[in-house]
Amino acid sequence: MDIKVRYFASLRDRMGRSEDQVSFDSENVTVADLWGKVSDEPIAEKILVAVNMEYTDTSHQLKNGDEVAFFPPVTGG
Amino acid sequence: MDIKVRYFASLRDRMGRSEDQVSFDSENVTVADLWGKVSDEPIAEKILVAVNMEYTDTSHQLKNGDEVAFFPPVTGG
Amino acid sequence: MKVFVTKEALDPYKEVQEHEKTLPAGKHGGVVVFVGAMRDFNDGENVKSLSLDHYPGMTERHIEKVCQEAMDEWDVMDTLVVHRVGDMVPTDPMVVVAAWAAHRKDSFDACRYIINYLKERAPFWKCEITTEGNKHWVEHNSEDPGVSERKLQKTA
Amino acid sequence: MKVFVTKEALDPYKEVQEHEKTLPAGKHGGVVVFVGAMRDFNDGENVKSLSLDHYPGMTERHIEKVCQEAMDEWDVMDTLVVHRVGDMVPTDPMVVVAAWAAHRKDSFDACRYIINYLKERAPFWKCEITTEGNKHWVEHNSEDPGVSERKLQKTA
Repeated sequence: MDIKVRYFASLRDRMGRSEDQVSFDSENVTVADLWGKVSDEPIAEKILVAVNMEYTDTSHQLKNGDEVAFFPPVTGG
Repeated sequence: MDIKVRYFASLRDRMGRSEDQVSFDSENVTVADLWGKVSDEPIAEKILVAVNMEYTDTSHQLKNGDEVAFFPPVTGG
Repeated sequence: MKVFVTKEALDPYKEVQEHEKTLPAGKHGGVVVFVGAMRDFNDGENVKSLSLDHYPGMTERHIEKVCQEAMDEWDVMDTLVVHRVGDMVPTDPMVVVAAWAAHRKDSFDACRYIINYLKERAPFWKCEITTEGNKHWVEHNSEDPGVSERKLQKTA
Repeated sequence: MKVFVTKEALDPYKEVQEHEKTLPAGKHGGVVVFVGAMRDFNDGENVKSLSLDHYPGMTERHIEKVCQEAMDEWDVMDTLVVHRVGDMVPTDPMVVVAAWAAHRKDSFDACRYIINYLKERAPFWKCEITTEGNKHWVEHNSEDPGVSERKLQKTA
């Protein structure tokens, strides 16, 4: 299962990169599992998650080809 | 005591004129007295009154040189 | 605060931009602008043209009062009202209200207050000419229930 | 409904006027326009310039959702949102929201809803460069308490 991961704003600065491509052998993977693979630190409480551009949470079950984004609270407008 | 009277909108049409100059011998004159001098009909309940461009009511005591306006509810904007 | 009444065609966004040039740069975070246009219908009849009567002097004075009340109530940097009078046709802009503030909530509240109380208190009278050639004075304005409720709450 | 995000300088009133030309003439009684400009201060620090990051695709989708919610809730003819991204300086307009309706209450409610929920949900992130040369990501937006209360009431 292949997942594209994107980081924005202060989180991108902290990760030192704007995206990752992550592969899993298992089909049973959540957003929390994905985070564990891209970072050694626990995910900050305020960090937001989107899967395929819809807001969701870390319990979300992923499927092949999903695009997952992690970012801090939004500050537009 | 000389009073300038002005009428606006549908009331001007009904009066058939846009203003009057009215003189009183007495100094003890209210807006209601003034209306009695310019019209034979009772003043309609919805008609608004302004003296010197401030809203008031028919019990308002007039003084020499006042400008009194009668008009229907406003419908601007 | 700028308030004026004009018989000339109204270019609302030009008025807003011109007035904004007189404000200190970079200090306001937002402006809320209301533009009221003449519609081609009112209470079911087709309106061909409209003539707006006013009471010169009293009209400006009461718009200024409403703007001052808004500036006293909310943290507003400046306000603008330009109101057209005389003869106009459907789609003509009739009034523009703008309120500049550091925070958008103040801009929204002030702009809405001004247009609502202007409509309630400033002496203007609409006379509509219908497509059938009938001329009639508009008897009452449509309400903004949100603000009426608010006023009741405030005075209660 | 028109929503777009651009790196170009934003001429908010031109966007509003261009979009208004696409609407049926004489049917709307009013438009409420909010223009959010970049201020030269935030939380006490002097801001020299600002860079606005976004998530192409997700940003537009969520602005469209907010506009659709406003059109479902109020009797609105059309809405427009143009949001600038990238680098800008104080006084640059950053966002314009417009809502056209037959009655002004719907225009006000819809415009305010859109800017508030756009700010809450559309993925944009402000990065400020201060006059001292410090770069920092803005951590949270200022609130519009009027709307937060409203939302609580609605969901209660």
